[in-house]
Amino acid sequence: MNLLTLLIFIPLLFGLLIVVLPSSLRNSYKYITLLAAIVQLGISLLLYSQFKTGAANAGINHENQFQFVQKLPWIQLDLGTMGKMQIDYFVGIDGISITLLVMSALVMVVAAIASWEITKNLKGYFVLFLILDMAVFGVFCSLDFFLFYLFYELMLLPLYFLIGMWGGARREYAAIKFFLYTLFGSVFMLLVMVGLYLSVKDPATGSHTFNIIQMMNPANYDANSIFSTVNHQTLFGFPARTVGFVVLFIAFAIKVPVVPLHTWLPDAHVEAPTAVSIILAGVLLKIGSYGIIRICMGIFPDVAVSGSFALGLLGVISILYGALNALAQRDLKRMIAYSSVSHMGFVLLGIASLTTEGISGAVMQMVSHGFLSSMLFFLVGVIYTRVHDRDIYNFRGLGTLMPQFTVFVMIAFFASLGLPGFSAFIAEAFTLAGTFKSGSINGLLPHWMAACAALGILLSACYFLWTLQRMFFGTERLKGGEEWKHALKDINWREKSALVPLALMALLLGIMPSLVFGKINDSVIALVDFTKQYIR
Amino acid sequence: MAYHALAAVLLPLLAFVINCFIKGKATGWVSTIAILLSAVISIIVFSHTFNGGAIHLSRVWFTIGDTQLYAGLLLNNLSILMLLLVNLIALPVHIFSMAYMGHDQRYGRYFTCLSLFCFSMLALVVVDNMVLFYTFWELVGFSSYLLIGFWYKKEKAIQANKKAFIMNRIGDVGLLIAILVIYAQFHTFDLVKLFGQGGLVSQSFFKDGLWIAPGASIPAIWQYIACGGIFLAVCAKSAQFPLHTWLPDAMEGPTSVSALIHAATMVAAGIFLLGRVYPMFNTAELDALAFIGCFTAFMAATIALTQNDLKRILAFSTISQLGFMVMAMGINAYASSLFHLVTHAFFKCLLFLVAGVVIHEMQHVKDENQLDIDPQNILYMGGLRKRMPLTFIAAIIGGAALVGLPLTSGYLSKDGILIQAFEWSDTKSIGYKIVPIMMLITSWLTAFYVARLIFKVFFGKLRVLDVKPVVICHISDGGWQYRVPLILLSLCCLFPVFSLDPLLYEQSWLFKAFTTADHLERMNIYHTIIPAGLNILSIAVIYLAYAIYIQERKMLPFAQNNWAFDFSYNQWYFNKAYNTIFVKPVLALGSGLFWFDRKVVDGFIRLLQNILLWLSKVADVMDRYVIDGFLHLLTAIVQYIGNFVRSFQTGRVQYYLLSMLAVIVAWFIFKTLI
Amino acid sequence: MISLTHYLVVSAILFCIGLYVVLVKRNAIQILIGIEMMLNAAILNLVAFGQFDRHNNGGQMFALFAIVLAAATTAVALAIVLNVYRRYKTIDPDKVDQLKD
Amino acid sequence: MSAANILFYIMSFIALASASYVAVSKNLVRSVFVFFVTLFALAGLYVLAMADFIAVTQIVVYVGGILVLILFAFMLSGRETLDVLQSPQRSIWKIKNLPALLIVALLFIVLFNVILKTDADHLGWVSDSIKTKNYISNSGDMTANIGVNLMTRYLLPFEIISILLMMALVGAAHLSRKERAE
Amino acid sequence: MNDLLASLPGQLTNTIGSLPYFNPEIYLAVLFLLVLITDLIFGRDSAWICRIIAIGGLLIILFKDLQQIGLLQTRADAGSVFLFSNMLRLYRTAISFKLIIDFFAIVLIIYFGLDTRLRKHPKGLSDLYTIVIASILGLHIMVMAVDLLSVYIAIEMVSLASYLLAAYRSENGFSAESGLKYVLFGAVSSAVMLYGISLLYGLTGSLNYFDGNLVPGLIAANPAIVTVAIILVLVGIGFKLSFIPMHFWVPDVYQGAPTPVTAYLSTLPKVAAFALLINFLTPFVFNLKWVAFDFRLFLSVIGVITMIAGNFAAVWQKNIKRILAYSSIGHTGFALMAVATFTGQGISALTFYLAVYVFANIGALMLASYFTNVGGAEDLDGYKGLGIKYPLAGVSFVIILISLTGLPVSAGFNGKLLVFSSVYAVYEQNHNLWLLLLMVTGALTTVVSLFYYIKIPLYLFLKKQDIEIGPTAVESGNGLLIVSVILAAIVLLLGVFPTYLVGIL
Repeated sequence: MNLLTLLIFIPLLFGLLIVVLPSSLRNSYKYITLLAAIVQLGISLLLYSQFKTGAANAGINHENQFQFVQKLPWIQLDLGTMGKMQIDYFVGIDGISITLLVMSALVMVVAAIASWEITKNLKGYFVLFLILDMAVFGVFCSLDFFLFYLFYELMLLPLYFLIGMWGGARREYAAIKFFLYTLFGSVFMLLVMVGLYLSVKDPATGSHTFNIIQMMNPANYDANSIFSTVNHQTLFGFPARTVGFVVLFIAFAIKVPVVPLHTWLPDAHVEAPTAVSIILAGVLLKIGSYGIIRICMGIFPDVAVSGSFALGLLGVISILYGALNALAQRDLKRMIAYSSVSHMGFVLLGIASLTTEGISGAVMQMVSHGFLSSMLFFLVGVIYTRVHDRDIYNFRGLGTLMPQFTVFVMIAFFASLGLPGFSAFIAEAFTLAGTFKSGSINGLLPHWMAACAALGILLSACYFLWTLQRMFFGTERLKGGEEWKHALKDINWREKSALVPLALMALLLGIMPSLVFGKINDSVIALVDFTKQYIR
Repeated sequence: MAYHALAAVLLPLLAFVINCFIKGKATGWVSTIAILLSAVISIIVFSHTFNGGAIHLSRVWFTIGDTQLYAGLLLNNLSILMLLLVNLIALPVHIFSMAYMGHDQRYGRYFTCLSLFCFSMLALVVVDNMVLFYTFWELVGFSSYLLIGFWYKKEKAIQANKKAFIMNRIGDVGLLIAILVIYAQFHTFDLVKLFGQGGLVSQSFFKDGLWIAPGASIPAIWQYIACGGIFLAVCAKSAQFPLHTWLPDAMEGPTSVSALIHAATMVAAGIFLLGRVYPMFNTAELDALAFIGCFTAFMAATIALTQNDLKRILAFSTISQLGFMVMAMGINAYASSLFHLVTHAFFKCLLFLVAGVVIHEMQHVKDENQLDIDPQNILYMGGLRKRMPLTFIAAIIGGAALVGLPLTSGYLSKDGILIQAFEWSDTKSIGYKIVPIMMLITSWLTAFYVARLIFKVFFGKLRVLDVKPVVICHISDGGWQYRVPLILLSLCCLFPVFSLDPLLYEQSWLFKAFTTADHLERMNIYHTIIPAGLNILSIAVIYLAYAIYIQERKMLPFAQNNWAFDFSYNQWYFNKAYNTIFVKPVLALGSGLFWFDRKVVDGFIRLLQNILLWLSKVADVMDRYVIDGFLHLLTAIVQYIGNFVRSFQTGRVQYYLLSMLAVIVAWFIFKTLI
Repeated sequence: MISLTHYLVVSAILFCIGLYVVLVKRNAIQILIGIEMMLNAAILNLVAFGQFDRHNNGGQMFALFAIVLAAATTAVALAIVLNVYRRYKTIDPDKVDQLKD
Repeated sequence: MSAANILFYIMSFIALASASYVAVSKNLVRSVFVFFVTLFALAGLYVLAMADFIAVTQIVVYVGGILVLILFAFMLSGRETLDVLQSPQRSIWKIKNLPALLIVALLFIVLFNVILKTDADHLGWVSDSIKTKNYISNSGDMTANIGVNLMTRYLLPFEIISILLMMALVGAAHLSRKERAE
Repeated sequence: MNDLLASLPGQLTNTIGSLPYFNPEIYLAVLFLLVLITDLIFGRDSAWICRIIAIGGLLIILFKDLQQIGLLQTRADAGSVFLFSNMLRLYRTAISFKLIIDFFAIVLIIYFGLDTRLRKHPKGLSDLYTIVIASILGLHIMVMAVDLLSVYIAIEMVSLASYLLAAYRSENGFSAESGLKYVLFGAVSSAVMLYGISLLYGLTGSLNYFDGNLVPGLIAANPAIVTVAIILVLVGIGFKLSFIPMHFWVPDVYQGAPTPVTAYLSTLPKVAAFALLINFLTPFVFNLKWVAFDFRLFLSVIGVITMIAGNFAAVWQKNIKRILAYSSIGHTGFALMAVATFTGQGISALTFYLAVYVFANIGALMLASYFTNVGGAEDLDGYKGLGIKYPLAGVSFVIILISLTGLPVSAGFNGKLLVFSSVYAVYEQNHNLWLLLLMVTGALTTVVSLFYYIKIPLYLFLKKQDIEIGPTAVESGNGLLIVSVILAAIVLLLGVFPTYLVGIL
């Protein structure tokens, strides 16, 4: 039994278990879900420990360098004139996936804990939760574009319902907005996927293939196919490969999200229940950036190189624009949502730099933001579940009421505003370093981008500190008066058990970044070398 | 030795970790013992390695891409000295705090933060690469944030710590950019490789608009930007113009904290940074540095003249002294600058502790008689010298050192700076003379406000009595936790600690330790004139202050007594003349500058902040209406088309047929036409 | 021999008249009559050309089937019309418009 | 100008004229009866086109079948509709009918000029069949021919249509029969 | 008649020879008679007997269809045989279509018996089965017809059956109205088609478009009139396919007709009509000399417009059946995309797509009538909160809607994927902008379609029920539920393993 397959489908098994359990055992669902998440965490840690590093295991564009690979023929359709449609069940991981896997697993555990406060129709909730869980891991592991797309789309519907059924006041709006936004991206992704499929021939079998890694090899493209690398076709008068890249990029940029495709995020976050926000911010956003690295850059490296300036610019814009928006919000959750827009901007920037520092920094940022944003949303959830209000102006001096809570909040805030010693600092610093270096070594991004992005760090300090001072310090003054005072108990052991690991991870990664870098270095170097050949 | 140093650094961290889990009085002891041990160790380290060449110990921290990052210690004279200094300052402050914070219910939290600060500060001075340097640079800021806002229910306190952190953050961003530039240029973060003897930086040079380094080359402008970044960092941390306004506000924190962080150690970090990256700068940048420092020093001194808040006066004097140091760096008086850093650390810390004691006692008075007074306001104090003699003596010593009277450490360092300032200005065009002259004036102003402070606090009579005639007050020097630190620090403020020759700063071991070989040929003229002139005038100024603040008050009571009255009247008249001629304008200038500081400099900051907020509002609106609006437009289009299609569904079958035929016929005609 | 074009023209006119009837009459049954006209126009074509297809005789055959089918259609249509009349008490298609957007 | 042509013109004139009367007439019943005339005239045209059998079928099925059916429909749909329908109907020039008129006119124009574009008499196959004597002459009777064809070449449609008619019968009966009272 | 004597033996042997290939249809005819007779014998209580007979018979016929595959493979000439003097053409794809039709006919017949309102029909259902069987025969003919005569007859047969079915609930006004609209619209369009046919015949003297003079004759003739004639014929086919502008009847009829009948109307005739369209186009597009009329352009334009119109109009609808009606228009447009490729792969994609579409559509309507049965819900507002009350039905509804939208993991997605890839493949050869446009429109309208499909889950699950309706009698609900759940499961299964279905088709 392949570990990855196990990892992916474990949630499904538990989900089925929940389905068959009678609703009289309703209260056991949450334990089952938690168990599933923990098992996954265990497996992912096992993978992590068994993961072999070294240039021989770099992955990226060498199929044989991936690890824990499982490849089964899945769908063969005889399409007459154009040969067989060959779709494999093909999973495997390299350095870039493994860290994200572990991160997601941990976040899932936290989300499972967070979803204990769900009260109405539990069965549906937890089943959807587990389906979502499966889809997420599938995306990170799949190396067959069809499979990837399958899992990618599979995430939408559970999320739609999770937001729409267990969400807040305007949940329907948020859910539909999210769904349409993402679908818009992915439908066109489907077109490009088909185009790629028809352009690429597997040299081994000679038939078209969805294999992502084959798609990375320019030699596999038919000379007269749409996305052929040699003679440049056009779509609507634009170079076909550029169009393909842009379409894929948009699809993923919506998930990341990159300004100006981000407006679904605040709404979705504000309306979603805590656990879902955690998954959304902690994991799903990473899928966007992961897709950009794995798919966009892997398959269209030439376009990625030539377009890196635009990517970087978008990254910088997201950083600043997101930060400014965060500064303007009075809804705590909204503020944090925008802060993730800003932080994910760093990821894009780092990727665009195409330097080892930049990309490693980006991956690091993905991981660290995974932990930190989960933590932040969890903390918001703590307040919200107690008094059902999130307006920053309605709280004052929570520090006296909930001292431990405040401590966690401070940790989370300072960690995510890039206080050294926490993961975010390493991530952002090296993203910037890479960005800056790229100006000197490969000349893709101008120096000023790094400088502007650095301002983002300043802004993040502004909005986090402002919130901290506004809500937690000073003499206590609450909108809800006495009843709130009673409602606002300090955090209990369950919440602590969710928060402590996250905080520890953030700290650990800040002190020992090698935990991440050690695994990803080879892949990153391979990726950079892979793209280098297109830089002229 | 390196491991000793490491131990010295890590002990406070240990204390911090322990304190995170324990509560109550124990915390104080934990921290104090930790810092004590660390101090002892650092003394050992110091004695072994000072002037013994640099020790550089580093291990691989992590590898990113193909570049490896090292973490390690760099022990050269500078860092060892700072190590020792920080410990020596921190130790008394700890002891002091144990009493000073004794009856605060968050005592434990206080010491936790304090240990964290000590750890980051110690680490800051010994680390060997810029990433770590930045790390601790910011951690220092963070822990000071925690300590300023220690009384987090005080609105002013949390405002102050927010301000402090954000202003420091501005500096941090500057530093970060500088680090990035340097990394992009030299592909390393290692301080030794970069700034050591014949390091990469010294190898780099300008050539037709490019900054050429062994590794790479970027436009020259980036070198200036890097240095600008470093300036920004220095200005933020060491409270130089225009980023100095956070320091006075930071006085909202506990006095002991101000003594440790905002007088002695953290604010000195900026100077330390300059010392670390000194090779970066070319002359132009150094001159800029000099002017910044000079202006700051002068401005802060004048402002200090008119303040009534005890701690604020000290804060401004700190700013001004830091200005001295920065200026010294600017004029290439590397050694004197660091020398002054050390001496200043001691006497300013001393003064703050004194202030702490005084405020503490005044607080007592206030509490015991339910007076509505600000315990920090010097206008309510006075005549304390009899009640707290030790404190008084300590204050005198500290004050003397601050003014730079002979036989004090201050004399040595400060005069050194001034002399070199003059020497430096000789090498430059005449316009540069303004720097040393302004520094002279500044030091006289210093003398004046120090005198004012001491007279108002310790002489005359307790002015609380004006508010409430009868008050119960048993004011004293307090327990040993108060006395010991004061004594220790007072001793450190005297000349023998630094130099056996009370008059020649060159003789100071510390100065020697840093003297760079090429320092300007000494012009004896300055070496005799300046100290003399300086001190004589200082004393005159002090007397003036005495006249103004003590005698005038003496006059008032018996205004009818004739001979004494005449005499003193004249005296007073004489004073008044003085008053009108010298003092008033200076005071006016002071208050003017204070206004400038509050309104313009701070106002500018606030303006920036408002612009930021405004921008954020704009962004918000943009988000809501422009981007989302676009979406809604799309949906509207969809619905419009849908409606159009629906409009045929009238439910009347003949209408359907009609429209169907219409389409078909249209198609026919279309086909036939084309 | 009569020119085929004549037949074509006549049938075209007939077709158009039928169509007009279909479009304007306010009575389902008259509409059916119009439809019959259109069918007859087509049948006329078929027959007219059928005379040159003696062997397969396609035209005339088709005409036969067409007539029969027309009969069947009319029968069904009338049955439905009657039903409508029962429900709506009218056979004016314009008045039978419960189903619409 | 042979007699056939004259007959043709007469017939077609009658057909078209009666048809247009049906189109414009206000009175329903009268228009139905005028439709008889149209059908008869068309039958005549068929005869001119050598399709005597078709003509007969036309008369039998249409006149004997369909129109009777239509009249029955009138009866069943009761007097009041007849009144409604007889009530003075707006003339064709009613603004309401203009679009229909326009469309139909345009359609006719289109048809007319495409018909003129193709000279039907000299189509390839027509001339071929004339060459190969594959056209129907006045002498030979087509009935037998039709019979044979029905049994051979057109067997399938013949059978299918039987089922079709059966189905139509069942359906129509179902629809038009009254529900039994439960 | 002497001139025909020569050909008589040939004709007879031809007829005899084609009988074995005509097996299923013969069985259908027999079945028709059986059902009819049972109906007549047992009177109006015979519904269930008729039902059983019909289902059994159809199962046999399904089996016969499968036999035909083997029968075809034995032949040398490319698995395509002409029957009854070229009236019909039996070939592999036709059999696939027949399989689809027969299978879903069975499903539908089961469904007919389960819908409460139809069951309450006072005149009994036995006539319904008779009609349906006959119409299935018509569909078979339609699938195979290659002669304008057989085409016309088949279309008429199916249409008549459809009219009758639509108007079947004669006690219900809506049903009658929809029947009226349907019959008038249908009769007119068939008349128009007949006129077109007559023109085609006139231009070529032949009715058969696979052999004989039709295509060459048309090539010879004046393109203007050819265009006119062909468009007139396409009107008739379009009426069955219900693409723009022949779609006007669709919403009203689908809404008015009894729900199971809607299920029938929206699926089987459509499928058959696509087969007919393919049959009709094949001789033209594979004839290199054919230039008079650009079918690809025509289909592309129609397809784009149909997709947009259908999907966009559906956004506004509140009534479930209307929504599905418009969406079915949209699906027609999408399927036209596959037709426009004119490649074998395109055809197989089409069959897959249609099969899946039928699956989903029937399932959706079943669930619609399920909710009507249990909750009396006609339009979206009635659906509020029903999903939470009847979770199983709700979930399967969601699955089916996913398939209709074309999201993974569902059969619909694979259908879309196949269609897209077939179109892409053609686009790669000839960079025809229209094909690209088709694909882009297809993608766009998918998003739009989500916009209204998602409304149903929205109301089922997300909206809270404002007025608590008591549990209405669920007498026939369960049967429907079971069938629709099975359908949903199949849809899901085909989403993961489409190979099975493709293997059969």
